[in-house]
Amino acid sequence: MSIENNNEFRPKIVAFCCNWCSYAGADLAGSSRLAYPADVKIIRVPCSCRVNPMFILRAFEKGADGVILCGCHPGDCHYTTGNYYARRRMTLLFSMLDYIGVENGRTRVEWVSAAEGVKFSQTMNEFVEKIHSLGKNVRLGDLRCKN
Amino acid sequence: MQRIGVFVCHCGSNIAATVDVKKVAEMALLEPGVVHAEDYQYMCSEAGQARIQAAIKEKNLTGIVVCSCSPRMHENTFRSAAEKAGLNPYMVEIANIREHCSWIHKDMEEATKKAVILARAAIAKVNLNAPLKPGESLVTKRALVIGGGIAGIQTAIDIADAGYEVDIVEKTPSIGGRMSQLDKTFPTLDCSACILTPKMVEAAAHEKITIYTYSEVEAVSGFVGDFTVDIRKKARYVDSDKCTGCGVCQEKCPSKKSLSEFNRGLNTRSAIYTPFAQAIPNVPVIDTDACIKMKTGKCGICEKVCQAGAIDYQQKDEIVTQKYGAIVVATGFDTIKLDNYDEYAYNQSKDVITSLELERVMNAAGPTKGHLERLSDGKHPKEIVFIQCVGSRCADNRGKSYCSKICCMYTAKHAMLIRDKYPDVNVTVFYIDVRTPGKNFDEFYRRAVEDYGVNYIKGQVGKVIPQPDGKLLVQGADLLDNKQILKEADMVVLATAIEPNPDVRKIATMLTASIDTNNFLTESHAKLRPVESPTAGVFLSGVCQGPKDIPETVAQAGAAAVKAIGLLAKDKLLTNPCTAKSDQLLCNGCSTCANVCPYGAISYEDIEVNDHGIRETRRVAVVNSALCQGCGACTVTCPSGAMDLQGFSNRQIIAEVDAICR
Amino acid sequence: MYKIAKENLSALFQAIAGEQELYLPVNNNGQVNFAAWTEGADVDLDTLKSVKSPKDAFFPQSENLYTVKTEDKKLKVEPEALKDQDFVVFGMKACDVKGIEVLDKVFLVDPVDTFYAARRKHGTIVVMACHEPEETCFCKVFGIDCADPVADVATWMIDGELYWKALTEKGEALTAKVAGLLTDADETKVEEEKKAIRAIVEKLPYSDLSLEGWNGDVLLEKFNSPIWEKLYKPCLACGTCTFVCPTCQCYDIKDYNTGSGVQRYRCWDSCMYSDFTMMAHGNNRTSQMQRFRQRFMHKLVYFPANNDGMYSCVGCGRCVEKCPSALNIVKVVKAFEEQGGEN
Amino acid sequence: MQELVSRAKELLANGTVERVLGWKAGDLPYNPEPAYFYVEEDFDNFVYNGFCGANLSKYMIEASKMEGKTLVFLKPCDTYSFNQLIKEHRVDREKAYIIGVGCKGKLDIEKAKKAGIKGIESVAGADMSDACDTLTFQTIYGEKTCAYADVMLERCHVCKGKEHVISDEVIGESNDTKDAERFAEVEKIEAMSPEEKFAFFQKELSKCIRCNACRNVCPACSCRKCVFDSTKFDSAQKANVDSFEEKMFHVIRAFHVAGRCTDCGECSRVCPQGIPLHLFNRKFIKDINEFYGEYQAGADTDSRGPLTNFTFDDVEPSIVTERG
Repeated sequence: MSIENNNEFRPKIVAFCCNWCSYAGADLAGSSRLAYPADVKIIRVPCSCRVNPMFILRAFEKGADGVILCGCHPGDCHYTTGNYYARRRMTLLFSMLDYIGVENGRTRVEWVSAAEGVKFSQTMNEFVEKIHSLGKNVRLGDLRCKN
Repeated sequence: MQRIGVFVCHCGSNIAATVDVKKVAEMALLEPGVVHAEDYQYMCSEAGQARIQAAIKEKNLTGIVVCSCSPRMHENTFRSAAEKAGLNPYMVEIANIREHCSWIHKDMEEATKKAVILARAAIAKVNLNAPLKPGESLVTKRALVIGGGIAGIQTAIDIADAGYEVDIVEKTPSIGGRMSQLDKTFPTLDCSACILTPKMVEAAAHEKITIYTYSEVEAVSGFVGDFTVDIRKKARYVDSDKCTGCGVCQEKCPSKKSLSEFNRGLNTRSAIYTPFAQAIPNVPVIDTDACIKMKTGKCGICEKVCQAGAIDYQQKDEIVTQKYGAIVVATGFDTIKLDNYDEYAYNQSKDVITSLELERVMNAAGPTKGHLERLSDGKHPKEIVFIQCVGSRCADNRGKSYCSKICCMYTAKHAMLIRDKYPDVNVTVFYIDVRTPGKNFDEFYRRAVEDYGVNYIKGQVGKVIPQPDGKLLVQGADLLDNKQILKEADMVVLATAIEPNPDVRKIATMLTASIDTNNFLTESHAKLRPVESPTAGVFLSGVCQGPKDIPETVAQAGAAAVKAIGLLAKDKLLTNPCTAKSDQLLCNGCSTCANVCPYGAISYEDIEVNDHGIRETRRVAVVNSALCQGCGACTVTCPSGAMDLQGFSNRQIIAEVDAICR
Repeated sequence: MYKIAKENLSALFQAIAGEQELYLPVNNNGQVNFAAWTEGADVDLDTLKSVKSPKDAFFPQSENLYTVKTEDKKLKVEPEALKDQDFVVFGMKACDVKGIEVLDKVFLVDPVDTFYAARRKHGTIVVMACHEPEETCFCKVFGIDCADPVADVATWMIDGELYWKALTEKGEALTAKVAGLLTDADETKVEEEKKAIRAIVEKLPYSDLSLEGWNGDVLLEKFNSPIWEKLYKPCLACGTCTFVCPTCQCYDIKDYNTGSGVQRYRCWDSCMYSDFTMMAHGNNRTSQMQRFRQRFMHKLVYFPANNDGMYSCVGCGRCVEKCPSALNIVKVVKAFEEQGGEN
Repeated sequence: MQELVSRAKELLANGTVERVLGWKAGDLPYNPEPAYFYVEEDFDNFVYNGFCGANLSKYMIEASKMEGKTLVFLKPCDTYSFNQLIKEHRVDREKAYIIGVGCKGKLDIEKAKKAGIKGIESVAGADMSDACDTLTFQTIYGEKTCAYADVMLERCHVCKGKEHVISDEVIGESNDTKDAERFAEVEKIEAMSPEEKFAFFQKELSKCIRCNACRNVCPACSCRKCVFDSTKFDSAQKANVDSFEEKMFHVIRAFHVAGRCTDCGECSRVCPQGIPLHLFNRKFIKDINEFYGEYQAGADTDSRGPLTNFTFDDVEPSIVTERG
């Protein structure tokens, strides 16, 4: 991806990654030199179940264009059950955002294990592409943060 | 306000080739709270760490951010470096500008921009960090093993050999478990009792081991290192100290019609009984449901014949309360009930038996004294059909979805033993697959087929129909020849699925250990922590965790013992300080958090609060930091935001979000 | 006195809005509130009361005070500009106008609230007589004549015609601007309308409410009355009464983190809220009874004690209609009246 | 109503309860308020009619802290809220004597006013002894009538039924007022394009004045301190400065009560701006039913709520995208 064109839309993307699987998966993507756009910034959380829907709304409020949550595959959670709760919470939250008219591609959950560097990189590439196709987030931000 | 130092690592050229590290340091200096920023070749080197320590001291830093490789690499390095310089290790945050930045981006400007933002997020977080201190808890140097089968015995011996006190709690009157019911063991065909009995004796004789038979765990409280357990010693009505184990009482007991549990109900025992000859302890118990004295008040023969005067009809259940540092669950298994499998006529014909019943039939101490005979008429069978996977690998919900793992091998064993001892008996095995992945397992199975002429048919049996002449008509399919098979058999043996002992559910609840849909106890990690329960201080031994054969069970028993020993060897436990914490003034006491806690770390207390002048008693959540592992599930489920996670607090994560999005 | 046919009102609004901002009652998804006029707005002059009072034309629910921007480690403060353009608020009722008078007593006395003062200076109020007062109205109790309202311009809607009378210089100026759309009228019909309205007001159930005994002299007696303990019980501690009220003037000042700085803004607060006047040590009123009592003591005792007997209630009846628990100031006054003998 | 009064007096007299929580007649024909009754004379202005919409379950949180038992009158739908509060340890079952009262549908006076009925002096046809099919208003501007159902609260059109899920005794008959599909409105919105959905909620929510009536009346929103009143979450706001905030508030509020909301409809009843707030909660309920199996919060006091539960093969969040 080039940044030569200054007018090009550069999305802000927040990726919450659980410490045990997905953060390690992102590390593996790094050590395997599997590129994905610099628009993605990762926040480390202990478990996908630590991610409060409020964090996701907060990201959008402050100007994020996309938010993705990555955790251990169901059944592999370091804390046994965390991602099962995260899965339900996110399903309902995303459904609600869709319901109030926020483009449903702006949020995503992906299960990425510590061994899936390739999947992590691919997922991020796909997600950035999706956000590019949706364009700037105008429906869920606070205008005061936009100047 | 924090005084933050930022240290940007070149990592040789790993970072510096793509990220303008000087620029990152320069930009970091503009962030709130940052009073120092520098870059260096290798921050993780001795020299790099020395620079960090010098800056901490010189500039009175209250927090640091290291922009370097993944925290999974060097977080601990930098934490201990900081600690040595007098900074709380939890005031260190890492901005991962290598794996998450320099290694995946090529454009220097772009990578630098991102590195600046990642540093900014880490700075925003550390601005809100608070010093954390790992808690300490003392370890009680005693282990509890629940279950006295081979798994429990082995675990107990291993722990005791390491020098720690161990208590075994066994529900039945004797230790020994399922293995004591087996006749021979695969793939070596040695006698089960011959290898088990010495272990039982060893356990009983071990000075560090206390055995509570005919006892059950009644209540568990506490946490890793400091469990308190109530054990109910059920009344035996026989004084263990006085009893000499002579056995006269059992001989003279007039009530002899109770079905023998040990022999799977295939014969009977007396009301006062030991389950089997080699029972440990060799002290009988009185079955109050069968005892005439207990029921009518008349009889009392055992009391009269007991020379030792050990019979005590007045004995009461006794509760023993004991503290433990570690608990090993070794509750084992049973075969499933076959009520859902009418087609195999188990309930209609005495000659349709389970494999475990066959073990008793084949055993010299069993109901037929080891003679292979039909239980209906005592006749010698000529034709025996084995049916595999009865209730295992079941797609519908009649049986179990999993493979019981041991059936293929013990069926080969049975077939071989029968063919060896009674060459006149034809043995046919209906199977779905034969699974023999173990040392010498496939060789063993091939011997059954090739050397002993056991007839293996790939296919399932649809129905077993008892015939008027006492024979059993077996309707099956041969999938390889693609034909229906009708076979007359004298006996049918069902390789019945095994399931965890039903009592395990109660025990798991008491231990707050998680359990899966099949009632197997869940391990902490399927691959990397297979003998640890997610509940700290609780370990898993044997089939309670999943189907296993004897060598695997013993291996896991040893592994569980080692884990327990590792815990008991410590005097104190340092607890992860990144634990959940409930704000008592915000807590509603609604119990939602406890519902999602996988560790049972949250309890509720009624406490007196002073909420801005309102004094009242409130039910509030209390987190046991020794149990909490810091996943954060509770923080999100808490509607009032009372529950927060130290080290990953709401405000910290929000600060990171804000820093990234700005 | 002028008049204009109802069907020509949109031309009138267009004319006013062409020159300055115009706020008037607009129906949005079934609810009538004051909003800026735009082409095609569903203007509703028939609904007697807007949900929120029109006080936000002068005292908005939230407004920025200043913005702080960070530049490196320096801060730059940018004060919010004061209102410097004229605007018109059309369709306020007599009670609403009286509400503004109450706000004036708070915001225009020293220290003058510059944001409010600027809006008052630039705002022209066109008031409308209440054609069909409702059972929740009790403006008469406060000496307000909804039949003959007073503001910059007074209007009456009679048989499809809006009668228009400028009462102040601002009113004259506005009238001059739209003179082309108005025609001359005599006052006969208006006088009849006034009589009719007054006759209805006499019949309203709350019109005979007595505020006797509500003044600064009875402060402690009222404050310590055990009645409050009974009265507040159904109160849910929401802010509905406060936010629909034309006279409630409490606000909170807060900072919003924009990522690149801070916006300091103020917004309406409610004395019913548990965090009202929250300070470092906590709240000075810790129970809902105290908060509930505060609201009515303020309106009926403290305010008149400090403002020559002027109550900070105008009898618009919005709280009567909107309270989720059916509590309201009338019930409070009546409860004290009933218990009068016992106190 | 007389039966309620005499039974309440009896229970007060024999010491079973210390106080009675019911409704007191207001000063207008349609504004009764929740009230406590302690002695016989208090009952002079006891009322129970079509205007007694308030769900008294939430008041039981405070009543549970008082000495002795409180008699509370609960309508069928209110009992779900009470059960849910038991589950969350917010009320004490032992402190409550519950009389389930019959319900013939509750009224929303706003609807009558919107239909042009003003200057109301009296209302007939809303008593429990009435058939509750027509309402007659005497007003300053003459007599007006309208169909009872036309003035009924939204929730009564999708009534959960006549059964009290918890009570010590039941007095009075109920009418079956359900005449609409519970999820019809939600489905209508779901069928819209993202632009239409956005416009719909933008328009509705722009009316919000953040008075917090919806939150404060909600039996599920029973937090001692709401996250929106706490400075801890950095979410404290008292007014909507930006259209984002009203969305944030209502989405988070709905999420916080997801799986706990019994759909009692109080939020929509009390909203001074007539925002159909139940559309948020009901969307979650519909999703929960579809994704995780039918669940009615408050139907019992011990089952696990859908958000504190899971199955291994729950749907993935991507279902939202796949659904289109």
